[in-house]
Amino acid sequence: MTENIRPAIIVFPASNCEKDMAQVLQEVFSLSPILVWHTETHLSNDITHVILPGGFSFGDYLRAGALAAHSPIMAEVKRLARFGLPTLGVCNGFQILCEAKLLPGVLLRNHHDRFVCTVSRMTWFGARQTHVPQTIHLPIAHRDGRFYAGDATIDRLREEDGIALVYDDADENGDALVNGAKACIAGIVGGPKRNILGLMPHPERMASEHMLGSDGLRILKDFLFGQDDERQNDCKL
Amino acid sequence: MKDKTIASFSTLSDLSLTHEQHAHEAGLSLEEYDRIKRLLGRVPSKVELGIIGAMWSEHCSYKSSRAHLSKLPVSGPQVLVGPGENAGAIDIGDGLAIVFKIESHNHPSFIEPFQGAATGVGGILRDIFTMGARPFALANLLRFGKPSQKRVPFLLNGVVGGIASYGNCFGVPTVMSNVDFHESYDGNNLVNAFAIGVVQKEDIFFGRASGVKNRVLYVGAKTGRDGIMGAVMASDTFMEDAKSKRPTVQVGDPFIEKLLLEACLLAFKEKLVVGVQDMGAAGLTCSIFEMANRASTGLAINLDHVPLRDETMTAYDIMLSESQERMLMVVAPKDVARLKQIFEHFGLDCADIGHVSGDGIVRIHHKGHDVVELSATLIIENAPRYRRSYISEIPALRQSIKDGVNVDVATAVESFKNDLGQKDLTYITSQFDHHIGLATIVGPNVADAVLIKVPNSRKAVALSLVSHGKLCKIHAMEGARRLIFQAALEVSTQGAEPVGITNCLNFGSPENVPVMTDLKHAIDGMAQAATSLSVPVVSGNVSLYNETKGQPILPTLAICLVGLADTPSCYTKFSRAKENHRLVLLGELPDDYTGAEAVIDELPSGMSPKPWDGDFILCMAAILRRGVLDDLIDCASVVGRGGLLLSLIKIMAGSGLGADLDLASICPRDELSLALLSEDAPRVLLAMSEDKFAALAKLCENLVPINALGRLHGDEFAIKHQGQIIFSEQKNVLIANFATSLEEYLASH
Amino acid sequence: MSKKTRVVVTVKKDVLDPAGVAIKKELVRQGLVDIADVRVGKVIDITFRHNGDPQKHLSLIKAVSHNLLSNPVVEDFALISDDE
Amino acid sequence: MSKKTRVVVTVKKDVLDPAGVAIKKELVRQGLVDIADVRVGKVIDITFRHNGDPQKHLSLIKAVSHNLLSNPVVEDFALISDDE
Ligand SMILES: Nc1ncnc2c1ncn2[C@@H]1O[C@H](COP(=O)(O)OP(=O)(O)O)[C@@H](O)[C@H]1O
Ligand SMILES: [Mg+2]
Repeated sequence: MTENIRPAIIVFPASNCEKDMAQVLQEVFSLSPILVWHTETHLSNDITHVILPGGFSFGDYLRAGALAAHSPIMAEVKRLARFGLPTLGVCNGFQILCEAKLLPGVLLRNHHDRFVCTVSRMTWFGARQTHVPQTIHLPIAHRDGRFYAGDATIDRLREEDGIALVYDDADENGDALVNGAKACIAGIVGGPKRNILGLMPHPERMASEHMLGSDGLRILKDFLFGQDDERQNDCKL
Repeated sequence: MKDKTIASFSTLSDLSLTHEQHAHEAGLSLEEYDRIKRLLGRVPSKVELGIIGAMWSEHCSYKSSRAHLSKLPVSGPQVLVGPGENAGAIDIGDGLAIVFKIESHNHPSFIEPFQGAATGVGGILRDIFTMGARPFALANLLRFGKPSQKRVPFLLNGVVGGIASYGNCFGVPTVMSNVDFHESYDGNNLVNAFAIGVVQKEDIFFGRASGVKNRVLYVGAKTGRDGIMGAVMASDTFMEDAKSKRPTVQVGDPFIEKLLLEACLLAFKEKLVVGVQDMGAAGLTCSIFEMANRASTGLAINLDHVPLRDETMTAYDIMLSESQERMLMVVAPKDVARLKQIFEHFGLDCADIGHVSGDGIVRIHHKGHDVVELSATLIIENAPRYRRSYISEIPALRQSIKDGVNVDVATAVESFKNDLGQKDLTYITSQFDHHIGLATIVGPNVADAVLIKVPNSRKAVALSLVSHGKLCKIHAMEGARRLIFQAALEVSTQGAEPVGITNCLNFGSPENVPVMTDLKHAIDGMAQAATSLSVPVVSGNVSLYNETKGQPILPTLAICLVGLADTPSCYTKFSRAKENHRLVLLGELPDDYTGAEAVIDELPSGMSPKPWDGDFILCMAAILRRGVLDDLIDCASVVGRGGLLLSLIKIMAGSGLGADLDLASICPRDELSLALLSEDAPRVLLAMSEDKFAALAKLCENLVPINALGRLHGDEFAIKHQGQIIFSEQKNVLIANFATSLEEYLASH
Repeated sequence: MSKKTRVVVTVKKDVLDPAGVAIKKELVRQGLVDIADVRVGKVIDITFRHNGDPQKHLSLIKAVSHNLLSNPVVEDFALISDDE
Repeated sequence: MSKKTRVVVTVKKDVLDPAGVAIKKELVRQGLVDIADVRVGKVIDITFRHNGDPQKHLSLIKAVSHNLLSNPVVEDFALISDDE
């Protein structure tokens, strides 16, 4: 099942989670991802998945993800994503997807104005495949993680099952306690085939029992295989 | 060279100032100025004076501490690089080495806490990756003034924000913080940053400008007017107002640093580099002179090629700027083109600014003038060495202060509530990414020592970062010894064997006899303890003149001890303590209060702590390691500041359980407070399942006392003596006090 | 000779601005009790070399202000040009 | 009626502004090749309720601009007052 899968991980200046992601794809899924520098303009034809990793591309200067969204490689990423290629943005990658307008909304400075690194409880609704809500725990690490979009956009996301992941703990307005994200949104899905997924938490940091936990596997499996069954046998760990 | 006319130099000087005034500006005393004239046989130029002033500053020359530091044990079979290089390196087997150091950035962090702390992190990271190692963890030790002081929240938020912004962006986990508050830091907060990296043993790089005719490359960010004469500033006390001593503040750019890391590691991997050093304190000056001196070579440098932010900068500015994220590399001429390609790929400057010469002379050229002509060796090897006065007599050890001190448990609990140094640090540590790298096995606040997997290796390192200013103030030598002993016990609770130490000596002015006395004794104590455990000290930093208006800080020796764990699947965590686990105390019973947090401020002067025995510590550490590796022990806390009581609270907070104790097994009724609050004996509190106790007791037999105190259970914290309740409190009340007040306190200011 | 353009980027009215909220709180505490609102935005000061074409610059700057310097989902921008 | 004051906070001339450097690079890439320099600062827009005393406000704002809104170690500030 994995032999046809060939993910590309895009590396921007000061991306810093690309190695973690590559390690998990290799060790847990036996995949051979390739790393692609942001100045490239073309992705080879055998690429089946594109991942924008976490980090601080361009130092988060101006706005998180804004400068990276204008990188040369992003024209190609946009073209393929709009064509239906599975595309995942994690943390800074999510910010880039929004700045590149591949996903609606924007990620603003956390409401408490601080960076926050913790493990949060969330509900996962699925991306390429929707399913019954599942409670999972995932680590977050960001300063600009407050998802924001206008009410009309949020309504549309709700109607189209575009909200893939929400934080469980809300304030009185229904926004996330941990960072102020509107409607507790931690991840959204879009694109012609529900193929573009943006997430603030880091699934790659919880991809084995030897790490913080393994809940991230559900999300990675959905993204890689388009389904979320307990495919334990396909994974080494 | 000597016959070169003085006139050609003095034309470059600002004629409105006398030479003496120039010397003063450069931070040199008149005697030092005369020494320079004698050494050179002529009057130095203004640029030369600036250079020598920086090189001879306390910060760069260690003129007050060097003589004493030579007592530290620095070698051992596993030591690959000891003090003298950018960082120390230890062989961890499998062809790998770990490289680590701790560095202070105290003065800059007081003037501008955010940038000061951020650039402190940047500096220590460069010290690690200049050695060729990829950094994989950061830690920090922070000291602030008393909590009620108005500037403290501003300083704390600034420092924490600065560390977060730099470390998080650079992409290395910040795995541990040691934070405390005391009025002696009111005018001098401390920021000590630690970093550790890993490298293939044979790929370690050194800061040496070897190979005549090799080229000198400047790589990284451009040079601006940042922090000119920062090294001199860091070698002075603060007078009335820190504002009067403000060079342009250095601003850190972690984005550039991350690119510099990747570019340098790529250049190293392609074996394109002969020698390399980062530009830290005293910038270009320090790297040029140190690299030349280490290789006994000279360098010919043309400043016209240095990439500048502002073209109007003078030679003096360029030589003394402390702009961040820059490195000096010595490379073979044939490799220059490829190196330029690499740095360009990462969007960084890379300029060929000169070459290595065989005559030992550093010649610097700027806009048609030769502005410097100095022998590197002459300047460095002839830096002044001061034998600052100190009192050699060590305060007598062992004076019991058991009698007359009376603390009841309830009062002690109450006092901990007000002591922010004892609080849970989640407010701070949650602002640092401590998960990145997938290597954090035991992270911040969940055990005494953290445990981090070494990338590309099966092994892990355990880190313990400790300091105890109040105890070192009472008795610097025993205070220093205990820090190393405590740290050794802490890494042992993660199943790790101590392999190396780095340290930061943060003290007041060495010209102040009591301060110099403490400094000397602290180094001696560190040397004794490290020797008795056979753990080498491989790197460190000295930060002196931390005083304001004649008031020095507490003698703050920060020890970071690194342990190596071969089997990182065995470890302890507070949260691994489970309902009905036994609480077990390992170690001797204290018989006095010296150094105990609960009473330390009220101690009569001249008291001294009981000396801990190195052999006993070795024995305890070995038992702990065995107990952890045999999976007998789930949770451990080395009894330190706050005594047994604080260790109990930590375990309750981490496990969410109450505790039911009867202390009759370890002390008579009237010594309950002593047992709970004293810090005077090496002890470790453990939680473990009932059925494993016998096996641990067997390990301890005839070596280390072991006593069962009770069990973890329910919602209450109850201390009994022969069944009679002495103190009880809802565990949630205790935990809440321990866990939240740092954040609440800051919010309320 | 040289020409400066200032791009002022402000946060749209109904978007929470945590820095503004924090500053307002502190200003009120320091005695500025009449404050109705505080909003924090960005300025980007762009200096050109003397020899460029001012008209061309202005239209280019408008374009980048819209698609790079501000994010229209949450921000507005204004240009202030200023000869020296 | 209401009164607005704008405080513009900019990074001091000799102090490195990494954000400005990064933005400049991108603007040059996008065709603004004549750019000499880009610096990023902050604007803080303070709106007062109608009934305050403008003179008093101004002097208070000056004071807080110096020690709260800007960091005098690395930043300068300027006030722009503006009646609506
Ligand atoms: N307290 C100490 N213990 C051991 N080694 C020390 C100590 N202080 C300084 N050193 C060593 O002296 C050398 C110079 O240190 P330092 O001036 O801090 O370097 P840098 O130029 O990176 O700031 C380093 O090799 C350092 O490890
Ligand atoms: Mg160094």
